[in-house]
Amino acid sequence: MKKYVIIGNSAAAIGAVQGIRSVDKDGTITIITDEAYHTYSRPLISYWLEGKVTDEKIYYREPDFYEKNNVMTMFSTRAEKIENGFVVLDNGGKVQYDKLLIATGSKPFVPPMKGLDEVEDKFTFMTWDSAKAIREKVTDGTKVLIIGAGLIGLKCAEALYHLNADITVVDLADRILPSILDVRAGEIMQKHIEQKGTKFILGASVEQFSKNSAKLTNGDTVDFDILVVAVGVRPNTELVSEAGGKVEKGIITDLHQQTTIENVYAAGDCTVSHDCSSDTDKILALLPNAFMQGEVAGKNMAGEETLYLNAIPMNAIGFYGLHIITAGSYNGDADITEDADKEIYKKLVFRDGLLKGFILMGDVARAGIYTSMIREQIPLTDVDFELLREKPQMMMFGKARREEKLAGITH
Amino acid sequence: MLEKEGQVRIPAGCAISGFISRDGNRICGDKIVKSISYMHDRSNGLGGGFAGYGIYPEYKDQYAFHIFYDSNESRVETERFLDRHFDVVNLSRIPTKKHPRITNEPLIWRYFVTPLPTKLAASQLDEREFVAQCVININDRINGAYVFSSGKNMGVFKAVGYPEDVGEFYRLDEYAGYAWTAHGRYPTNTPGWWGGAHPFALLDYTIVHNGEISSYDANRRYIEMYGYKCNLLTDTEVITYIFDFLNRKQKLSFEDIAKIIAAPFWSEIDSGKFSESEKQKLKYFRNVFSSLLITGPFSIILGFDGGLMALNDRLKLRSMVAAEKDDMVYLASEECAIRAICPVVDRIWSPRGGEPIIVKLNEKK
Amino acid sequence: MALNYFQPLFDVIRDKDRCIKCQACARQCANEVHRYDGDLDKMISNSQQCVDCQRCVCICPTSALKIVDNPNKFRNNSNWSQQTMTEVYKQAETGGVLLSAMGNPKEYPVYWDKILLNASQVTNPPIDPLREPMETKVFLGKKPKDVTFNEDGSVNTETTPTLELSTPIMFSAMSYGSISRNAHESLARAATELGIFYNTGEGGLHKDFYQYGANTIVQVASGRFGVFKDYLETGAAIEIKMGQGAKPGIGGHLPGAKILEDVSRTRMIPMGTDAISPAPHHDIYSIEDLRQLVLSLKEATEYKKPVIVKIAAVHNVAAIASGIARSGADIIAIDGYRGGTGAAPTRIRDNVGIPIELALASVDQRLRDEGIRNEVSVVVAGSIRSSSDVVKAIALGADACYIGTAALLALGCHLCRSCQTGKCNWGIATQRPDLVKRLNPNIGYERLVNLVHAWDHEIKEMMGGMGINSVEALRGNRLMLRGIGLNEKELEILGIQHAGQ
Amino acid sequence: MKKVYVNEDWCLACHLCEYYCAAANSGAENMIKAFANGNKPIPRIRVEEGSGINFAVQCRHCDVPLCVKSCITGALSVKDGVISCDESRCVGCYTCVLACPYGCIVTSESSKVISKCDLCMKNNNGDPACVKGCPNKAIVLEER
Repeated sequence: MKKYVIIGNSAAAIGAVQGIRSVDKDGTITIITDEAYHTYSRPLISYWLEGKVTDEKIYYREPDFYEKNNVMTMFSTRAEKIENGFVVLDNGGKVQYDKLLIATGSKPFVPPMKGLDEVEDKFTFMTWDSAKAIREKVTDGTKVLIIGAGLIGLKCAEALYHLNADITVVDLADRILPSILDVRAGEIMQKHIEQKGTKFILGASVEQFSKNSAKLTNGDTVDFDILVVAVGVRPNTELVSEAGGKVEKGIITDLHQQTTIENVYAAGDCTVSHDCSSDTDKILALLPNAFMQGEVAGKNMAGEETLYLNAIPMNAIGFYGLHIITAGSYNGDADITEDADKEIYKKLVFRDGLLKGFILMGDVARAGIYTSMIREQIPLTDVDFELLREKPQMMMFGKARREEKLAGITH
Repeated sequence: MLEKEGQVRIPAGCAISGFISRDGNRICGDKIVKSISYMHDRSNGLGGGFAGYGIYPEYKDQYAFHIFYDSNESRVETERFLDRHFDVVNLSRIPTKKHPRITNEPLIWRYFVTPLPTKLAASQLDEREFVAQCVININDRINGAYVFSSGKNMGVFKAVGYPEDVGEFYRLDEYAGYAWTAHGRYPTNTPGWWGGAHPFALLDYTIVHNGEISSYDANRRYIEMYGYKCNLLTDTEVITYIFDFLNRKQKLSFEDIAKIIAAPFWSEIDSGKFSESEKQKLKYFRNVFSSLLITGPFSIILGFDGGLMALNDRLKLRSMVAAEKDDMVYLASEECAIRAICPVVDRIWSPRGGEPIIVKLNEKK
Repeated sequence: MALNYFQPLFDVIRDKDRCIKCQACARQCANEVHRYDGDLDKMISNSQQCVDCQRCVCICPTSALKIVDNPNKFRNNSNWSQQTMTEVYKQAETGGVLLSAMGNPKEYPVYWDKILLNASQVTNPPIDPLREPMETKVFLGKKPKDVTFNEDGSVNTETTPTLELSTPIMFSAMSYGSISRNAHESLARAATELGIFYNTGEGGLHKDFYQYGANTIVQVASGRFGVFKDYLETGAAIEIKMGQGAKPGIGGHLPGAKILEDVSRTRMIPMGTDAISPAPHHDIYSIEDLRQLVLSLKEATEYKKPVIVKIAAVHNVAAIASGIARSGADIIAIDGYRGGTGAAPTRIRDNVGIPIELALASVDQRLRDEGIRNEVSVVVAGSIRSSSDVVKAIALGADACYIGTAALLALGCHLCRSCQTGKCNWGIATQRPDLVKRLNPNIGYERLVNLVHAWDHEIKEMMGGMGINSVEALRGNRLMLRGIGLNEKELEILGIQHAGQ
Repeated sequence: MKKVYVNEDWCLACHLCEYYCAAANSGAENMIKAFANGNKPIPRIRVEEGSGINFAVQCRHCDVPLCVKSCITGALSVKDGVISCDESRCVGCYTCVLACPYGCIVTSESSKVISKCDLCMKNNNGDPACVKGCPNKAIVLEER
């Protein structure tokens, strides 16, 4: 009977449990997590904060998930290091493993800022606990300053908007959501959010904090009741690096999700993935990616050889009711259609005869058909280009490919 | 007034019996009368009859015509016809005995004849065909005359009445033959006409039959294409003609005839139990002679020169029992009719539907 | 024209409480009767174009539609019916010959409905087809006059070529062109599964269907469309079409609009040209010419295929049949005046020919009287509507029946009799690809198989009731029939007695 | 496992599958009620129409279900091969829309959450209304 140990309890960890159990029903699985909760969905914390998701529904898997999958859990326990086939715990204990998965995710990055220490109510927005902490401080009209106009900052802003907070978002960049949107899409989204009353101060950073206000580099001063710092995240790679494993931007793994240390695997936000749309290595901090990497890792740990391929950056997210779906890379020839009045924006990016990336805003229906074009690297010559441009539709594929996809006929 | 045979089709139930001595021993006619009498309840007094084979050894080379006449006029006309076509060697009334339950008898005459050679030659027919056509002619054309027996060294005796009474009436105890068949009739709606009683005969073929064939009109309309006239509209008549057609004209063996009129089902033909050549033959018969398949219930005993054949419809919807004792073979609707004349048998069995029993005289050593 | 002399035949009735405006009716009507009006948010109907094909009624998911006769009527007149008057108006407007499709719909007597079947009681047991074997296999073709024997004395079992049918039903000739490819495929596959035959009609045989050749009768008609060596050799039998019940004495005319690529290739005529079948075969002006064609076709196919000669039932049909029986043909097909068509002049369809029942009875009797009934098998067509019609036809003397209209009904036809327009909403009598695809042959063939299985089962039930367990004992067994309400002459021709006799 | 397959040769673009689907999943007892009072229940199947080619598209119930793997809430799950959505757990993030290669996750203005085909497991015990309602067997439920 194999002993599987998983450090972490989020999507990659759960993916690994499911991956292991699809192969090995008998081995023992131990999950070690420094959080105190049954596995919950990290992206749901903004929905929870907003009140849209209750305590019961924030869980990523049903309550009996661990029992059903015969998983032993060690909540509120921190793994300190990996040593000779053991995981050393913060409580001094040791857990032996045959196969170990590092699914430690990432942690908020808080850059050094002058006067930050003086701010009493300052938060990051990464865990349920952090959301709970914010929730306690926010009431109608609470003035919130959010540093960072990225995904986390704006998801937090949206939640707080529903709680009737008075929100100002400051970012050093001159546009919002630069990691997923181009300039134009950013503008539309910014306008959309601003119409709801949330203020942006872009191209500026904090020069100096005092207890309830921040003096910005552009000269403005923003008063706040609470501060949320959401400028970025850093992967939790220490366990691997300290044990001698290779770490660059994140933990380096092979396509089996194995680290450079034997019997030690890694998956999720703490790892580096290969983005096949841009042919570059990067951290793809996305829940689907984490789950699938975890699942692949789990299968390999249990002995079924599986590769993790075709990873691409992709995001489905909405702010203040306006949906965005994006995927791939935006480096290439762009085909853009826009109907600003309806807040509809569509950008398709082509390179090397392939669809490489897209941004859909407003009308996101059936976006996965585009995603599959990128992931499966279907040549544009295989599809009706005009139909592709018109909207995501199966009709754009040739009859043979349609039959393969829809009629179960393999050619 | 009720219509008689030939005016209307009359279904009938019946009893049949027959036996043969394979060694050719001549057996007195009282025996067949006794046998059929044991199935009294299967008849209703509206018809009975017998066929005896080997009964006219002294005239074995002549055709023996037994003819019913309604009147002397029809007799005169018929005899004129006979004289034109045949050399009449002997003619007489058939001897009968008055019987209280046998009434309304027609004139019953017997002629021993040979075709006139000149007429026969002119007809370009073989002798039996010539005789058959003459018989059909008389029956079809001469009002009030009816040839009811026309074979060599054999004879049919029939009447309206219970068969045992008919046997007494015709004084069958005075005849002896190597094979006999008998019939008791249970027609459902006839006044009873003497010609309509069984056996039905053409040349030496006689049929006694129990049943009602559902294929009648299909069979009739087919066989009538070949010069037969089914004047009586009875099953027995059409079956006799079918035997005559297939045996005498098509030269098919009685075994093969059974494969036509009681053909195996396709499921049986295709079941693999037959050899390929046999399968081909069965298929051929069912194709070529499809209109001679007889359906509906029947059990028949065919008498012919030198033998008897018994056959049931392929579903065996009518009873039929067979038995053997030494050189004797017995066939009857019911076992009692056999036990009555042969209480201890060597073997007794119930033939399967469509499975013919063909008994022929042993070759003379 | 601002003045409509005649009114639409039908009214489209839409139950607004039931209609959900799904527009299925609008999408399915090739005659563009239904339309969704977005401004009004309403379904609108144009009855003028409705042919009462019932497609919309059948497809409506809420049963919101009914097509009814337009109650508007001209003043009553027992002599000048509204239809007669309407036809005069139409001809006054167009100057053209009236065209119609499918069979003669007039109120002539239907003899099948005046003939009753027998059943066994007491003296003869009925047979239960669920318990006992019940046989419907038939062979079509010439029977040898006499049995011959091989040298070893065994029976020589060789015969001239025959068709073996699992049940005495075949699908009538309907050409590719007059009906769709999918209709043909349905018929071909059904015939193959059923062990019977379908008939190409006069339009040749599509290459894709050569695989069903063993169950295909290939037709040679006066236009000789698509006739060549491979075609003749592919079929199980060859049918010479001399006439058609719906239009005796008339040829055919398939408009160029229906001669699309596949039809053109199959018929071997240029795309878009009219396919005109002459009224006569121009090489057959007499019976001896027919004999030559029969023998030519046999020669061309090495005497391996039976030859069928199909004629329309006309007044002297018995004499004609007798001639055909002596022509070397193996099978005579007779098509009665109610037989269907893809298009025929209305006056011809409705006024020429005789009923198949009478034609069959006289042909069968005539051939028997002449002693040549075994020279040929007789197949009848021309509105065989049910298994009881089949049973009656066989008892009258037919070897088998052709069904055309009934087969089309199985495929969805609702007898709107508008085949000539080429806009068949059921995908049958059309070449428009969007309409053709409405007939999915996977469904079509199954429905045909179901129909014939059902009829076969019913035939067995009826035979069993009569105490007959094989169809050959039914053939020509006219005693199993009685007339009802027929006069002496009709009974005499049919060769049956009246009920009660 | 039996799945719904498309045969585009036979799709007539009558769109009845959409209506049968919408009605079946509307909770109304019949189609008339489902569409009464201007209601427009959302179908989980959609017909794509092209020139001479039409076909219906609905969830393929993939063996490797990207939607389920991508779901951030656990609302999507596979049971006996059938992928279904627990709409009470869906937050409408549309990650599944992003992931589904067939475009079979249905979004609508009126609903904040997604809906998808579950082979009529919930409303008709796995006897899909679209297949039953298709007049031409253009969609079939088959083991392949």
